Amino acid sequence: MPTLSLLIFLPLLATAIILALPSRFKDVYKYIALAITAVQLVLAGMAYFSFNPTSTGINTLAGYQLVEQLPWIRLDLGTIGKLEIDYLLGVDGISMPLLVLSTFVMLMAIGASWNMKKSLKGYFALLMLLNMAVIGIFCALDFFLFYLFYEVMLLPLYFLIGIWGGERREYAAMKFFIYTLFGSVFMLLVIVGLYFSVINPLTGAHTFSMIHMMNPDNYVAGSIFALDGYQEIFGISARLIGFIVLFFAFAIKVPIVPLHTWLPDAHVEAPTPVSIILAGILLKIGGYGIIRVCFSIFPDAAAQSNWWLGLIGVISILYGAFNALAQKDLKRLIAYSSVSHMGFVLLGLASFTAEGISGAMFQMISHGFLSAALFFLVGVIYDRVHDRYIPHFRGLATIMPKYTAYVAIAFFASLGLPGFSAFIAEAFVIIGTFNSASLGTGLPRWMAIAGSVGILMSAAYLLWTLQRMFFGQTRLKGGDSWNTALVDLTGREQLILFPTLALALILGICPFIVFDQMNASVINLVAFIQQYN
Amino acid sequence: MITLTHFLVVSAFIFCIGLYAVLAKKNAIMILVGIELMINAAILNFVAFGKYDKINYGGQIFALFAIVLAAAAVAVGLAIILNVYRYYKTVNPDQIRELKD
Amino acid sequence: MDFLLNISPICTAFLTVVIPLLAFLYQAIVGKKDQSGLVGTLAIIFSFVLSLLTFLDVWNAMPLSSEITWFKIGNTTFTVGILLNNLSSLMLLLVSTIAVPVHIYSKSYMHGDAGIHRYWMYLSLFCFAMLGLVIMNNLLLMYVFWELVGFASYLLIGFWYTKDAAVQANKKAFLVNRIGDLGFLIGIAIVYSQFGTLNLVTLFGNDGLIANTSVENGLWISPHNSMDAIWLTVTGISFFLGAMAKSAQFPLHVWLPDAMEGPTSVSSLIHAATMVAAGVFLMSTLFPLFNDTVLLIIAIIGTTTATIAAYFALAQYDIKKILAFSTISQLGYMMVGIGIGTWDAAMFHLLTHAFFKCLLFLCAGAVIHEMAHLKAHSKQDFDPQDLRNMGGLRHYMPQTFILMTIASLALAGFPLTSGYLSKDSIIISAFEWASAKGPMFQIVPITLIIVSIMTAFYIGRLLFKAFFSELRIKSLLGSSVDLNESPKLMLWPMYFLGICCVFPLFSFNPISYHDAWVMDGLLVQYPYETNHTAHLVIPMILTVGALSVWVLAWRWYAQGQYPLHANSLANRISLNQGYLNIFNEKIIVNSVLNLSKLSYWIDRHIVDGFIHIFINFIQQIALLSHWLDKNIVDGLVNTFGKIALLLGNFARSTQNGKLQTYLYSVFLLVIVGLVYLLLR
Amino acid sequence: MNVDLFLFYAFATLAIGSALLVVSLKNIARALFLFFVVLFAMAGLYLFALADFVAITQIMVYVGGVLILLLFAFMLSNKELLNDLQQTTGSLFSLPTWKVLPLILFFLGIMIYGIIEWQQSTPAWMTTAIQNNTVIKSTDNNIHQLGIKFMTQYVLPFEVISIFLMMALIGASHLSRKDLQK
Repeated sequence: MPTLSLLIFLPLLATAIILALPSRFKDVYKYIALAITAVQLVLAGMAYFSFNPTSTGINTLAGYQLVEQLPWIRLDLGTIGKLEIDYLLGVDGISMPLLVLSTFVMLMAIGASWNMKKSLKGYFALLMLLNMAVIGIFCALDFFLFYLFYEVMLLPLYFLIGIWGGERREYAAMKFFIYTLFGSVFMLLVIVGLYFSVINPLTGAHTFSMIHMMNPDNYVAGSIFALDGYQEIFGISARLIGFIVLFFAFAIKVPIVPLHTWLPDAHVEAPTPVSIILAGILLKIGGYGIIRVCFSIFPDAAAQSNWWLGLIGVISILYGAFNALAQKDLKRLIAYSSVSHMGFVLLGLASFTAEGISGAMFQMISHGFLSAALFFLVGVIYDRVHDRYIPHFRGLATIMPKYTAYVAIAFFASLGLPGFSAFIAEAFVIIGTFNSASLGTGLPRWMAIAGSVGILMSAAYLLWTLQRMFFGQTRLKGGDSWNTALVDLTGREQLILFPTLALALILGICPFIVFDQMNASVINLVAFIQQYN
Repeated sequence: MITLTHFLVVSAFIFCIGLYAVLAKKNAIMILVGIELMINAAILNFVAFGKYDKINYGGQIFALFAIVLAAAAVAVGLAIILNVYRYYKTVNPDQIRELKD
Repeated sequence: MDFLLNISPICTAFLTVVIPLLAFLYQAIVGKKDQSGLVGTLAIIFSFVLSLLTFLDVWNAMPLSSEITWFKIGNTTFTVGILLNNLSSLMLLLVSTIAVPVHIYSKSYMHGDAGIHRYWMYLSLFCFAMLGLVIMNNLLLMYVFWELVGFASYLLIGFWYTKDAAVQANKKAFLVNRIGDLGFLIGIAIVYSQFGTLNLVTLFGNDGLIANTSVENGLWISPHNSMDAIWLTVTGISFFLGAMAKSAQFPLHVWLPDAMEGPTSVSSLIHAATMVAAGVFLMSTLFPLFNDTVLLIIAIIGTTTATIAAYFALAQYDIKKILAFSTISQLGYMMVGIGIGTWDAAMFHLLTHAFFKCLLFLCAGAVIHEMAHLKAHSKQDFDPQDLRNMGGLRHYMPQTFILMTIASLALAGFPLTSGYLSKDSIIISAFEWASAKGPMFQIVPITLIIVSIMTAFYIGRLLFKAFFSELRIKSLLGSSVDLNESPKLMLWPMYFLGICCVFPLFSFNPISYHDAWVMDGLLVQYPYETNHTAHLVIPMILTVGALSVWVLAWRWYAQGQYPLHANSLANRISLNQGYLNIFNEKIIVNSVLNLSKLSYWIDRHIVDGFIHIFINFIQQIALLSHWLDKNIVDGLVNTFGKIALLLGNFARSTQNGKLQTYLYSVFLLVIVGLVYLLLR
Repeated sequence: MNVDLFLFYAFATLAIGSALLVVSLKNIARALFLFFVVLFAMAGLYLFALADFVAITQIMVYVGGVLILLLFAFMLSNKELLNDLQQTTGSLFSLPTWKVLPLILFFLGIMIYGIIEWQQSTPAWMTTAIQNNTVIKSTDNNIHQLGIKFMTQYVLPFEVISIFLMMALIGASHLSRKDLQK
């Protein structure tokens, strides 16, 4: 059974059905979306548990599982050579957990859009299109295919923010679009450069296959990105430039400071489900891209520049945390906390230690669940009173005990309370970063210490928020009307939140569920980069 | 000493003024006046050049002819104007556009 | 019974930990429906029994350890395991022993509170975390439980979440503890990096990794790795930072007095007996890791803490705050015990302190309970925790008074009490340590002696102010003073603890701490000589000093002959806790907040500003190209079009039927001809 | 500067100035009276060209005939015509001044230029006339000579003009006859 193709194209089917159904069936759309996404989750879950944890992935096609390879475009371009684009899908320990995460978060997003009113047809069609693109990104092993999904993803997001967003939605959507496009345009240049540098050893044609790009033997001697021949652009090694360009393309997504300013605006303006997808999946694409593309294709440049990556990670952690502390808008606060938490991903990845990279991967997954839950929780209160300014609320615990409990759990989970997934992730990022100096991979120890200050800061802003909004005597800006409007969580909301937070807890207690599946890949990745250190 | 050029320049001025009247005036009578001015300018040239033709007296003779013809033209012109006015109830040549397709 | 005896200590220890967790889960699921707390209490009693079994099995026997694989990262396997040695089994027993009376006491003390189901839930969670903390065999898991106890403490401090002071306090507690946690985490990172494992047995066991570690030529060399020697010190300081926060050492002690916003029963269990002692436990566990520098730092910080906290305790009016500072001060003693290398003495003091301080809190709780009742009945507004409102309580609550006196004597270190043994052990060891080290180090034992006398004074002050003389708010209440002895359910646990405050439980020799079984069991080889004179003189100084200050306190407080000005500078500093909170609030918190505002400003205006400038730039380019497109490129085309149009119009205008126009064009042609002729 | 040149300039100025006034005045009646002045000045200029008979004829025919005709035509036309003639508004201008004026000035320039150019080369017949001394002098009796010339050398044109003049007069009177159809 072509699981991955099914995963990718089921949402497309949903899009088609939704578009085909006339508008008077508009109440059915969400059920279609829900059903398809649920099927996806089941498929992904099945794939996850039948995943062979010993496969190494990363740089050999044999190490991937569920591989599907079909020749897609074959063109004889005469003197330029032969064009070879494959429909190449496969998963390894890095992409598999993210795949499951995506389907899960997608399901959450569908659940969160249950009460959506505005032009449902377009909304669900775009959502499903986005779903397809996201899954595609995590599965694609052909760079062309990857880029295709990567770009397709932008389109629905732009419209989802720009049409269903808040007051300044056009601004936010535009900002998001410009940022991401800016990154991906330069990425295209590097892809083309790679294409002309790499040859498929079997057919002798130029190829877009990432797997071939990872093998130094496949580079044409003297080509721009060749490893042996030292090519320069503006006096800097061409491979380093390629790495930097790709890194920034993905880092914008992560996001890193100072390229993060799209994130708060996009989150604040986006409707709740889109916020969930943005935080839960989109940011992970950045981290995934850095592993799959930047590190794997340019391991030498990565090994050379990881000090800077670590620095950016540390800055993101601290800067995001400080900014979060200054926020009055709850959603913006969580957006900035995302910046901070994703900084751990970068720091962990830059350490090039098994602990650091595992921690970073785990952080991505953990943050996927938790930030989705947090944004959902903000959405709950915003739905009720259309306000989310922290000073406008006080003592919510008295009138919304269940909600407060969920918020408290989500806050504590994301501030890294042991027992929840974020703790494992952050602790191992710190440990891995610290270990980096001992293993000689180049991150100084002070980065670990500076990064750990971020953990303290996250406790500070989250607890402060908890104290300000939820504890104390009840005092609301909207007075009695708010008091009646602020009803406790409904069954549907609990149905969405409970599994998410339970998952965060389960992963925190049993991290081996994830670690086991990706360990072989992580070891392989570390060893792969280690050659160049 | 009054040279030929003096006359020619004055006649040129008068001619131009007459021409202006013909082209720019909105009134048929004034157009007629403009024509008369132009004719006068011509006559001035005739007599100025006629000074050098004592044998034939061509300049003065034709100046006289021109004066007479101008008078005739004015008579006919005025008659036409009056008729035009009767027909169109205006003497503005702009509004008389029967020549147009 | 056979069945029980056959169970391995590992299993019993495991059950000891898990049963409170089950109670927690039960309470979490059932929620409001079960307010009795029966499950939690039963669970802790079970735990107590099991921990006793474990203790009996393990004490003075071979250390036991058992583990299972948790997860694997890279080539390192992380395990979950239990380590049972004298230290951990003792702590296990201690925690469960203290927890039982507190649970029973709470049943009465918290009776009728609206959120009582949460109380039981949190309490079980705390017990689970605390019990887990002491038996974990792995630093990572210790860290997990370390933070969990902090979390439980957070929940319990903020139990009355509508009270602003309470939620401020729990936030503060968690954040200050977080600072310590960071130290712990960094310590873990260093240890992992240096030794490649976090397993306590592998690290600290006989012939473990620590034993094979040396410092040579400025390098810290372990069998696994080596790094700069400075990191050894950093490790020690990092872990000590963790202990400082948890055990409320200066300057991270600020959270503990505020933590008294929680229910008194919670304070007695968490903030007096068990959790705050976790730092000392951690230090004892990791003791081999510390070098001399770190130990000296620990000793200095411990002494400072003991002194400052004792000083702050002198002028407090809140009965719980006095006890809180007393706790901090005593924790300082324990830290000194660690710092001078006698961690067994520290543990001994921990043990005795746990009982008498718990009892002190419970007694205080009983007093507060009654005062609060009085307040509710009389419908007057006064602070039930304020010493200034009490007085003469021994007439109303004689049993509480007796118990409180026993605990106070233990705290002050009177002979025949447990405190006498343990405190003397630390002071005498400190003296011996200082003798071996040099004259400058004598400051430590001398300070400790002074502090001990101060301790006697402030606890005497508390006792005399609360229980002697006359009730100070009598005028407020009118004729009927409705003050009674506490209910039985509260008294029994207090009696139990009172028994634990006297010497026989710890040593059959009431004079010499060397005979205490705890010291024997833990047995640390001191690197310095025993000084027999000190063993004789120091207890005498302490006892005489304590007696004399009690007399002084009696005269000042019980008889109302207070000689000092209540508003003197020394008093004010003490009452305001050295203005440390204000300092923290004004300087540290504000600067962090301002920094965050600044960074947000930077984000909005500079980082985003750059983006906006960039976008503007792009927009300008777009506008320019639009202009070019419209006016130049399009303009060219349009110009041609316009020329054609113009020509057409012109040609048309010659055919408009106007005489003058025809004339005009004719004349134009004539001129053109003329010009042609002229220019030819 | 001698007197005749001064007089010439005076007449020239009078002629050109009045002509300019004629074309620039809105009031037609005034313009027509100014036209008188122009014609007189022109007649004066003819005198300077030694064409005394032409000057007399000019005054007689134009002032006595054409102008009277114009004035009569103007005054005899009914009141509406009078109003219309005076109320010519700018909106009806087909060829606005800005369009005509440059052309006129340009034309004037060309003419002046032409005159200056022409000055350099006097035509042959004029030089021979000057050489043969056959130039009209102020002392000559022009009227006598003209009478002889009309009746001898230019008798045919004279007759043709006479007939043409009569035809014109008859035609004019015919055209201006009222109520042609009634």
